[in-house]
Amino acid sequence: MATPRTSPEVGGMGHSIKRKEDPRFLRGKGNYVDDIQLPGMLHMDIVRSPFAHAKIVKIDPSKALKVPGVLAVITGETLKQYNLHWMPTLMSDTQMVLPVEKVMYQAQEVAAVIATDRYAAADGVEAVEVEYDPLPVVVDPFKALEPGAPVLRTDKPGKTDNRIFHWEVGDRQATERALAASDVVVKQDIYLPRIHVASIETCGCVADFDRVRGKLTVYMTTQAPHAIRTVIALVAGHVGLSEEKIRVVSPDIGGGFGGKVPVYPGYVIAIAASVVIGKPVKWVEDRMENLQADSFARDYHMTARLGAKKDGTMTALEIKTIADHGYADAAANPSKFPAGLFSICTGSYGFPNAFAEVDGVYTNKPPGGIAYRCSFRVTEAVHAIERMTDVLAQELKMDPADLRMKNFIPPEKFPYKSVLGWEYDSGNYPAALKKAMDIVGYADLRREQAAKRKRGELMGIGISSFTEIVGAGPSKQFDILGIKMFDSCELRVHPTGKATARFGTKSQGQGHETTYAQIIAEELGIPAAHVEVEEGDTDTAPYGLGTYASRSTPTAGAAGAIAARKVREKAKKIAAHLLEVSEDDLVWEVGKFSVKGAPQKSKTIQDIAFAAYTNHPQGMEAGLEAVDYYDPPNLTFPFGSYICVVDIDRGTGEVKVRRFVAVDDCGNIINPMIVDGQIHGGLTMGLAPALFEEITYDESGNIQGGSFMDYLLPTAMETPKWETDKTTTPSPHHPFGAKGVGESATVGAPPAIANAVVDALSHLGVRHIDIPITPEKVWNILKEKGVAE
Amino acid sequence: MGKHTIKVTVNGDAHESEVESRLLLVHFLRENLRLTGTHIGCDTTHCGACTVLLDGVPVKSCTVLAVQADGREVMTVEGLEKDGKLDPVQEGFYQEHGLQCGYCTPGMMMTSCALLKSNPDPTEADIRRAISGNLCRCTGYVNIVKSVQHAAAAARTRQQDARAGR
Amino acid sequence: MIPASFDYHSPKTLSEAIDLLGRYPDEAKVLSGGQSLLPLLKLRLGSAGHLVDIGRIPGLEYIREEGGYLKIGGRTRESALEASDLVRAKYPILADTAAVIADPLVRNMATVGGNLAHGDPANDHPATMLALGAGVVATGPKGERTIPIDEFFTGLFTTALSPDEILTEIRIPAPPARSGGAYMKLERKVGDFATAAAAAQVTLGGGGQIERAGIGLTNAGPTPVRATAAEQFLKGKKGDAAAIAEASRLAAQAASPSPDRRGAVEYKKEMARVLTARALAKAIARAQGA
Amino acid sequence: MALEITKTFTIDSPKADVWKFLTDPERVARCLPGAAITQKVDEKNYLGTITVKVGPVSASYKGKVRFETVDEASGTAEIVASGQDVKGKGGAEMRLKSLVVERSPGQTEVTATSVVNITGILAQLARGMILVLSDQIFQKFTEAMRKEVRKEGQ
Repeated sequence: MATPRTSPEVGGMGHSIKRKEDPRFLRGKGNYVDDIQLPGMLHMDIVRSPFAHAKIVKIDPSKALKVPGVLAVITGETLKQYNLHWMPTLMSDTQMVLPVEKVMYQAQEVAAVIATDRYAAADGVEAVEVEYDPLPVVVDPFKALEPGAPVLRTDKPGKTDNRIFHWEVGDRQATERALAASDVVVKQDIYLPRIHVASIETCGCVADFDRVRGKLTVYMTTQAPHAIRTVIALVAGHVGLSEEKIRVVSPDIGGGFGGKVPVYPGYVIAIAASVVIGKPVKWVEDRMENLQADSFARDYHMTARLGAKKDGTMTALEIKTIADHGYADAAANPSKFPAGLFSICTGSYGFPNAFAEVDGVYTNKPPGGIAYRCSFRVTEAVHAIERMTDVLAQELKMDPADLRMKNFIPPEKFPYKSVLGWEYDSGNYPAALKKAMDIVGYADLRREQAAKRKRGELMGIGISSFTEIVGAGPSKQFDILGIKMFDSCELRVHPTGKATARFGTKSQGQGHETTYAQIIAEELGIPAAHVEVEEGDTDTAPYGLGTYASRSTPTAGAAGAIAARKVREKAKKIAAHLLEVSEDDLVWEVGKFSVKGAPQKSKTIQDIAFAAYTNHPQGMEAGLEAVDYYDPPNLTFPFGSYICVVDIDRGTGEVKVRRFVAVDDCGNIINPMIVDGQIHGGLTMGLAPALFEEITYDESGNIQGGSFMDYLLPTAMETPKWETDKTTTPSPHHPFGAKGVGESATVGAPPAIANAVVDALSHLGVRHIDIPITPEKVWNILKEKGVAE
Repeated sequence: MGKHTIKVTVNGDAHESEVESRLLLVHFLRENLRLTGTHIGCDTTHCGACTVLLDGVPVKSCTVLAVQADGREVMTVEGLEKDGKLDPVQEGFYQEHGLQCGYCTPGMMMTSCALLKSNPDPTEADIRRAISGNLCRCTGYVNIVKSVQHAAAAARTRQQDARAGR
Repeated sequence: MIPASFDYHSPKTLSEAIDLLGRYPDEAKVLSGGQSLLPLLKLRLGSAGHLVDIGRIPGLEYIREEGGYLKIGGRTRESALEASDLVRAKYPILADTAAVIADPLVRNMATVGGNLAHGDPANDHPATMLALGAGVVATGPKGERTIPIDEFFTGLFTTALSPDEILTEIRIPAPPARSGGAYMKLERKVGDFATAAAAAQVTLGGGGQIERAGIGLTNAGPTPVRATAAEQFLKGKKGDAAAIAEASRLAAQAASPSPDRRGAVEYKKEMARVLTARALAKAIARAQGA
Repeated sequence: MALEITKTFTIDSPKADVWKFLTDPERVARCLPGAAITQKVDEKNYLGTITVKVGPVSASYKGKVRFETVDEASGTAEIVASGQDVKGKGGAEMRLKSLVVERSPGQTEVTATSVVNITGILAQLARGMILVLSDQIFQKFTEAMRKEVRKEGQ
């Protein structure tokens, strides 16, 4: 990015100003859901099923009701009276709030205990007696598709199998022909395991129904408060909750990463309890509930075929996927995209032919299919193509960097229409890879590797040159339950020249209070310090679809810029009036309008704001404010090249990430400090599933990895010192050329790490290892190849 | 069952409360004293979001009983700022962007404070080791390491200034 | 996650604590650092009617050499062990061990006595104490008795302590000259229990041959494992690569680990071998330098 | 999680005594540490409880015992015991198949296969422990069984 246009005092784009949200967090004065304490507030705790699939024979609350402090036990039968025992998912599927007939996964909600404090509620949970009659458990999605497999969704009339959806994109026949005509075709099964975002704050809410006013206020850990309000109105409209009487407040959020987009049963039960009892009800998950019952990510079983000419030119790509969604499709994709944006799977390469298909499957696992800090299913797509590129390089005995350079969509071809239908807005892939190779010292590393191999030491170098697709999205294609995926800003400039800007998104650590203020500062010259940003309260903020899929800057950020430009338009009229010149005679420079050729004659935005309330032209409305609902013309396509260097312990199979260089291109940057922070965090959430995190199930449906004892979040000791750099290719269609960055690194890092490990072992004939690459997996290979210590 | 009267000094203020035996220190701080800066993240002693100083030593307050703190001193994030001046650790986290969502931050800072007390000039390896009982999901730790280094330098400067009578 | 109700006692003297344990024979549990016990209670996997906190009894936290032994008070915190100059200089195997138990914050509460008395074969001190040939001092209504570490671990989560006894001290024979030890642990991440770990303590003779070797394995069976065949084999051998290889092979044979997410049986046994070899090599190097 | 353990052992008792034992749930329960039959529903169905304790960890299950197969001619008996943790934390099912063969007069060989399936929190957190425990319980059971069969036979 070029030098900032604004002064440090104004703090517009390109300034690493310190974060406006930090003072409260640093003093322990954040306001997270569990910090909210309302008069008379009750606590809710949830009875969960130890069985993955079982009929509910009987729920006996009598002992629980005798526990001191326990006031009520809510069951599916209670909710059934109000027809609230089922609810829709964001993917137009249905899921239980509380079961009436059977449970479908281990840790599913079975009943809720309402008590005067959380200790009593926990005691009550233990005292609720539930009798189950276990049913056959289906955990393997391939077995779930076999004829004769037990049909899990017996609630769906006429459902005779466990298939949820079939989705495909591209030309199947043409791709098949192109593969047949290729000089070389490599094929690989690639599994991206089930993982969980595990934000350090779990999910929860405080539901507060005011019987007198008939108003429901819900403080909720949600990334999308407005959409949630609409969902509540749709689900509970029939019991009298009307949208204008519902206020959803998303307070400070301790990390979201996609896990706080869905509506969880706990929220609905707490709301129902508050409405019925007439008191505030707090529900906050513990960590095991969070890992075991909240929406998971990934769980994609992919089989990819990649065809190429002898010289390495890629000719065709085909990926077939079985997607394990658990017992309900509770993904949070745009509604028309059951497999999200998986069709970005042609990646950074110019494929003439491609075909992808995904089949969604029901199993006895928690529902989901949400993102894990990535745009919808983009990590899966990028992992597939970046792994396959290395598999092909190995087959052709080509250097993986050379193979990438050969197949990159050339910079001059942008905007580029991909064979699977996307119009990539901009890109310069060779520049990013070249920069990463220079920083890491690629040629030297290859020499070091060769020398080490002679000594029997194992080191590997892995590249990932990913393309992301974020900023959903244009209303012609993108909606959630019919609501178009625009986002919004409402900007008010006050008489003294300070501003309040409200947005439809919701920060969970991304620093919107700072970066949005910088956007306004850039556009209006009002210092960022004097722009107050508000989000997350549906009573005050304009409607928006929320923060996930790296959409805030591409959509709401754009709305902020456009709203500011609307304000500037009006300001220009006022300035013309004040300076007694025609609007055409005015020029704008940061923070002021001045008369062409007479720069001493000018009015600052502060002068103009004051005039807007005190001396506005007759016939013009007073005030200085604007609203923008921004409908992006296209998505944005951030990209980057990552290079990872690993060393492998031949005795234990441990993988040590020695270096990791990340060159990112997210277009124009609002706050470089924050962007670096986003990349560091994203890289760590890329490292995590690459080497550590995984949720599995045994044949009885028992979750493995359901606590932090076995779900392994990397600490500072496992995390390398990330090295970051940038290239800048502005988005041509975004108002200030930005692209979104929060998730690029999560998407790009896993294949770089996997490629590095495979590279370390490639001379032994190893071609692929599924993530997470655990020491045991590596050791098994070392042993099989006869090189274990 | 089993109530106990405990006297705990928290951030310099003496508190006397009657608590149940099983009350966890973190709940005592958050709910009885309404000091909600100390967070809960995992319940199984893995995440460190609940870290407080107990007699100056960082511990996970979700795995300490309130009764165990009887007669002892607890310091939480709310006690870091003195006379309107941020602690060097708070200043370091602010300057080096050592926090994002802010949820792990109080625990991370309490651990860092204790580290700097015992080791005023820690290496990067020392810092990484010291904070390895505190999980952060947002920052990737790079800027947290820088924040602690920043704090170490600032604390040294403050001490020198104090010695020089400035 | 909230524990079920219990009553809490904070005796000021050892005898008061022992009385309490005797008063509630089936219900009372000793609360030392609480870093294993409280999570169990919070998960409601276990229950206790009474917790007897030994944290307010003076004189249970110390590390000192006395009468040919290193004596560690039962309530000595892991962090104290880790920071002790005496331990670092003379008992590096203990410093190695303390440094890899759970994480630094847990080590500020967790105690050496608790780590042993919990009887968890996944804990780290048992293997080290086996390698060192330690003795465990139990204090009960009839006074003190010393239990040799080899007799201490009687089963999964069970020890030779009677319900009314408290582990008050660990006694480690002071190593002769030319002794060295090391503890090597493979863990999936900081804070995890060992996939496998090995403790090795050796004493070399004047000619460099091994006079005594102690080898203990962590998480290698229902109880902590002492690799006696390997120890026997090493006696009188020069600590060269061949001897280390054979001893570590023998040590792995003594392991009967359970499969879990850390690894299959074969992997864990092989890791016992690899880590024993590494621990032995380091122990011998330290002994040579001592 | 299903754990299968098979043990073959010889008892110095006639086959008839062994058979009598294996088809009497009350006696079988007596040999299982912590187990008890609380009610006989009919010839093939019983209700019972079992408490398993390992150090600080304990779990109590309440459930049913059912004879699936009782075929004296082939010497095969199959008992299924299934129960739920009284605090709602999980379930356990044990399928015990026994094959009883007379090796010589007064010498009976028993091949017992137990398949234990555990669901819930113990299966999440304590897989290794369950393995060790199942083995220990089975070991104790077979030891107690020898004594019990001989005692009754005398």
